[in-house]
Amino acid sequence: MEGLFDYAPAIALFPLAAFVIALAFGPKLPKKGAIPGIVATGGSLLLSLAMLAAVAGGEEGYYHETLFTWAAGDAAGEIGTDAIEFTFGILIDPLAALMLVIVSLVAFLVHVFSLEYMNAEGETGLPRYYAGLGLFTFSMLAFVYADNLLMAFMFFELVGLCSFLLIGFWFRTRSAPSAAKKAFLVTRFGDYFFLIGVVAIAATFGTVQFAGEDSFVAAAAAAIDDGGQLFGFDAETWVTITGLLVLGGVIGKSAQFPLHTWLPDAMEGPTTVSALIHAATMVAAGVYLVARMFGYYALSPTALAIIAFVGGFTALFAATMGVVKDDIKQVLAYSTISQYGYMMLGLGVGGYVAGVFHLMNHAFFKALLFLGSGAVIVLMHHEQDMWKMGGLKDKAPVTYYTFLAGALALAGIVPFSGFWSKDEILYDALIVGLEQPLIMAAYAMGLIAVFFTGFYTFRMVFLTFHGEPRTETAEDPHSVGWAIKAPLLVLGVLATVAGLANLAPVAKLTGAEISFLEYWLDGEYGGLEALTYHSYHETVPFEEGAIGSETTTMLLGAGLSLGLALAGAFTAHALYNVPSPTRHTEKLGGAYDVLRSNYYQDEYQVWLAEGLTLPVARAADRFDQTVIDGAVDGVSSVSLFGGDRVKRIQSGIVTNYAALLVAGFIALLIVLGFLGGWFL
Amino acid sequence: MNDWIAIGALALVGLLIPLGMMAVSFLLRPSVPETSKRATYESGEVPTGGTRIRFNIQYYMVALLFLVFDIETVLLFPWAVVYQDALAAEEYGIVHALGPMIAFVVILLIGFAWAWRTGAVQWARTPEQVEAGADR
Amino acid sequence: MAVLELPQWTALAPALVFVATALALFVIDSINPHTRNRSLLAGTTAVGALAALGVTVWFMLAGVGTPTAEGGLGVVELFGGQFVVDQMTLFFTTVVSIVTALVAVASYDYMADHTYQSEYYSLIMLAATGMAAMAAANSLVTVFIALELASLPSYALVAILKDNRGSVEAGLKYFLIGALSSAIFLYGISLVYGATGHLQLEAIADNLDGADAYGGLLGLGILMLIGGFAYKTASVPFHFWAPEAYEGAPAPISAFLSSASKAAGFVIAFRVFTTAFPVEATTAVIGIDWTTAFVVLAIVTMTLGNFAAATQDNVKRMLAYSSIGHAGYALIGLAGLSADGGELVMGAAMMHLFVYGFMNTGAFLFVALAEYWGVGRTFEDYNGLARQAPVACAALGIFMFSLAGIPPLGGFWSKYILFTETIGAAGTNGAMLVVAAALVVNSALSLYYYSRLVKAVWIEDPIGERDALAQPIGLYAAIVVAAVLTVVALPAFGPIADAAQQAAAVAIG
Amino acid sequence: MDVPIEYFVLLSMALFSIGLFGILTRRNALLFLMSVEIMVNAANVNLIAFAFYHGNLTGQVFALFAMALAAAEVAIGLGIVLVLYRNFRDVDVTVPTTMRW
Repeated sequence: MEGLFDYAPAIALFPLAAFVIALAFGPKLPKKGAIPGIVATGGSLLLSLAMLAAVAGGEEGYYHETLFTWAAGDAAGEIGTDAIEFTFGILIDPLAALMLVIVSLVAFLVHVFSLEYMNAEGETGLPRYYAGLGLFTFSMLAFVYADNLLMAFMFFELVGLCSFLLIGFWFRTRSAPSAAKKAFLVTRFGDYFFLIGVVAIAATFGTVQFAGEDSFVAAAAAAIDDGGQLFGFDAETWVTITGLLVLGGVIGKSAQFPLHTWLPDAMEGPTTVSALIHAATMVAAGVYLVARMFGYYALSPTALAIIAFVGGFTALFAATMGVVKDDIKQVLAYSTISQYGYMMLGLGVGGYVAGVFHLMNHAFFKALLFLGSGAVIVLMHHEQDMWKMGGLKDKAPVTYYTFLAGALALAGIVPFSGFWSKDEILYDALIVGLEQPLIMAAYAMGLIAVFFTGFYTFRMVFLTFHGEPRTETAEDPHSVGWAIKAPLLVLGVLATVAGLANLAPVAKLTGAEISFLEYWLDGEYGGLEALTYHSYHETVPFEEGAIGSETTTMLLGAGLSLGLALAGAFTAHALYNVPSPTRHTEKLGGAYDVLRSNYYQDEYQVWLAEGLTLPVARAADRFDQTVIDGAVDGVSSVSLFGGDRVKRIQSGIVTNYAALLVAGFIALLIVLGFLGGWFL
Repeated sequence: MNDWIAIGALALVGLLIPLGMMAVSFLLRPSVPETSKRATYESGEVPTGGTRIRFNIQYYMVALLFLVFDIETVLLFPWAVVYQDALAAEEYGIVHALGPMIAFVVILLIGFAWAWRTGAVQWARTPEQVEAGADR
Repeated sequence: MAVLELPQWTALAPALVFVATALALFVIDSINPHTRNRSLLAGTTAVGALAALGVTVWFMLAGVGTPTAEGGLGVVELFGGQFVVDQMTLFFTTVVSIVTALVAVASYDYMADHTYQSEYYSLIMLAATGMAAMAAANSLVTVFIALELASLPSYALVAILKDNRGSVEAGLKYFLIGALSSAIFLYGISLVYGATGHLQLEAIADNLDGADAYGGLLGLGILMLIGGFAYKTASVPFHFWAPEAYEGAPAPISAFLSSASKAAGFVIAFRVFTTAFPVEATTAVIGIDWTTAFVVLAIVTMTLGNFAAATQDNVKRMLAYSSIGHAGYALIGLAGLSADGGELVMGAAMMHLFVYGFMNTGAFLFVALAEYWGVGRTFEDYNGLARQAPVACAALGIFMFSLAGIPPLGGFWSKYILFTETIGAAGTNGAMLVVAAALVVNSALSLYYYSRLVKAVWIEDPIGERDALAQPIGLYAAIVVAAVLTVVALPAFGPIADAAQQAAAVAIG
Repeated sequence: MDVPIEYFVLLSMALFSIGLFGILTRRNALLFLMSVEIMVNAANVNLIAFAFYHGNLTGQVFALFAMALAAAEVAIGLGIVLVLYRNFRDVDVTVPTTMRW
């Protein structure tokens, strides 16, 4: 099994090859590059599964190999090793193997789905689309198994680029390019902090490795134990600062408050792209990064609390906005933001397993929902407004039932996958929150968000599939083929049953050892000791409490969240599961406008950009144009003028030269003689 | 008394005698200004041309050669002074004492031979030589 | 190696080879007066220069000058310490002989129509002898004689185009300023002799403390010596001859003077000031650190040279001023000396002179080529030459960018090392920071006028129609070799740097 | 005879200054050359006086060399003055100003 790991680079290289093929030969290929993409992602999926097996069944249970050193120097860090190396390497541990499978699976399914969704209607630029998908898949997979922070950063940027390219796929429309730019700029804003964080970590610890003896995580732990100072701060404070800098990239990429505004706009891209990039994988990159270097965050309670609070707040905040959206994809976009908030909350309270569990489940059910919405859009001849749909249930049963499975998972209704993971997150938040007021607040927000989640999810389901058809297209929808149905079915099954991976409450109640994911991440089947759940769990500095007994707490939390989800669902049922639903917006009063305008997030960010940044930029530009350029131009003209004067000394008359020579000599003599005291 | 007084007196006398002679001559001689008296003396011939004439370039060449060998002699003197002592001394053999000077003279001779061959000491040129070296 | 068995005086073999070649040329001319056999004359010269180079390299490899402790043959002292052959000697003899060879090859074409062929080449050889002797001189007597031996043929060489008013004017100015400077230099020597009673450099250093009563006298003498060196290296305020001499002289001679002669001037300056006037002891006597003078001179020289070069229209004159600027850079090597070392700075300056020897020679040889073509003298006249002579113009690009210090060419590395070492020396002498700043500013300025020439040659359109350009084989060969050496200086930079640093360290002792 | 060394230095400095003055004021190339020779001789005076003062011969020998070199210098100088006259019809050193700035 161990030998399999030698093929690990191929996981990422297959899609890269697909990218090259699609780019070079795409227009000549029968499906414009879809086939190489499907083959490549299929190959990646198989290899990823093999990696999963290899991790589980191998001797060591992980794979960590430096493939290429592209820069090495003597620049010593503040502490740590006395030489720094920048390398490309592969780290496949249980977490990475799991993520590889998720990414390659979703990518594969999305490629298949694209075969019908994109290829159907004489779309132009398909090679560009498949090339983008290939490059994205390559970057994402490489990001997932990156073994150091710098390599992770590079591929983090590359996925951002692919996101930009694919959002702007329909670049002839007005909105797509602007959305692409927005996505790029907003995430770049976060990445800026990430980059500083990378540099800070490299400069501090002299290494950017995630794992092993000389990882920055280990170095940071050692530094905190030593109790020394780093750059004039306590070691822990410094770890917090650098961790939060890296978190900037996470917040941008995973669309957390306040950098979430790009994600709804990113829905301008093809729905397949939304499914792959803006729901299942790329957005997960941020959360994955936190999980990847969880050992580092675990060292800093402050950073964890901030992560948890941001997560909880984002979960509620985005969920409320999802309530009033009319566009099916917009609803899903806000739900995505909200769900990633949950994951952040889970990780922030130390619920490493819960966070990763939800990451996995969410990848399945959100990809499902997006692909489902894509199917709906196909059915509706590219109409996305839910008020123009209705009654699709009978005309497209496969789409309906798979979509319903995804919706139930999203809303967190037992026994669908989302319930198990969300419940675990909330449980972890609750037990920590009992000791920490701030976390309690985060928990409360997460809990309230459950209600909204249930509500908007079923509002969406009912508006789309139930009731009477509200338009002619809804009465006579387009048909969908197997290439759309097959991925939906696969994901539908997964969304339904993925919860089985970690039935923690059941395990606790029955004592059966069925929390497989926890064992998996805990290194039961192999892995690096330092990167295991229990190792993290020891590091996380939070106290845990309970209401009564542990089981009581668990049942209480589960019941509460399930109840709220059902409440939300039934509210939606009451309001919208009628033959011809109305908007009910007047009931919200003034809040409607606020929600409809996304809490004026865009407005205040635009104001920040235009009212604050722009004048500053103008002032800087003015400064650059006048002072800097003026100084530069001044220097050059003064130089030339001075040169013109200086050369006039050379009068051409040799006696003048002699006189000047003697004068210069005497001047030197006087200066030196005066300084040297020769005349005294 | 000082030795310097004698010197001073000598200088004084040396100055006074010519001045005195000039003064006496000035007082005694008749003054008859005439243009021919100002003419250049050319053995009674009527002078032609200006007083400034161009010397043959060969004067310059010969002067330079003279200068070179004149200076050579200057450098020979100190060598000659120590030559006997150097021979007498144990640590310097004849090669050591004579060799450098021979090298010096040989270099000079090469230079001299070259100057000779290229016509530096040729006082006048026959028409054939002028023809051959027209471009010089 | 066999060096051990040779008599001591053979250590001067490079200089002796030069002088023998000069005499051989005289003999050739004596046998066949006014010979115009250019191949024979230029060939003999080049072979002589290469033989000197070969001997020098052989000495280097054999370990002459390398301290015996490191397995070398040690420094060879000759004639009671009047001459010394150490690594610095060999290092600079290498520069001189390579430049001489290049100039000889280039002159084959450049001087093709000239009347005085053998005189020209033998004067070059005599000047080269002087420069090689300068590299070995270890007493103010030999320093002065060698300096004059290098200068006197140079005067004649500059003025050798007897019917060219520019050449004659250049020769006159060079000679007059040279005569004045050498008189000042000689007077400085006499004062130093008066103060210490010795002319041999180590002896001067040993007797410095006896000169306490003559502090002012010694100081004036040292200052006058600085004047003499400043003249030879074309540094302010003794630089006035340089623009005219380089502009008016035949271009290969300009190359020879601005590269080899300058390098030789620096080697004696380095040797005299490191051997005879150790900073600490001298400061105790004359009351002031003489590096102060070099700090001032370095800054003023590089600034003046670069500023004046920036506004030139005439390419050759621009190169002349840039040569002054580079003298300023090399002066840093002396400015950076201090009581506890400074060999790193001096080594860096030596490296710069080494690389400068090739790139500057090449640049002047390109001007020689342009003069050979008769395209004119100004930047505009050079417009668009690259279309007709891409190879030579590519070489020109290399020279210019290397002179400006653009990576990855040799000029960049030498300047970069010079800069870092200057910064390093700032620890003991704060004024070095100012020097480093001046170095950076001037390098930036120099890029302007160097790139201007490249732009003219490669980008601009020719002003008028130009006839097809000949491809003189000698000039081309010399330019290409110089370009190759400039580029090869890049991979070879490690050894060059080592050699320079070692030589400087040994010289400072 | 016991003339203090300072007198010789003063003499040589006077000579040197006279030579320098000549260089700065004279425009005739030959006078320029002569002035340089005066400066060289000032140095020679120094050398010989100091050789006597220090009691070693180095200075005297060096003075001989200096004279030889000065002569050589003059030889070259005269040659240059000659071609100067041929080209510019004058031996005024301030006349050739074709190259400047």
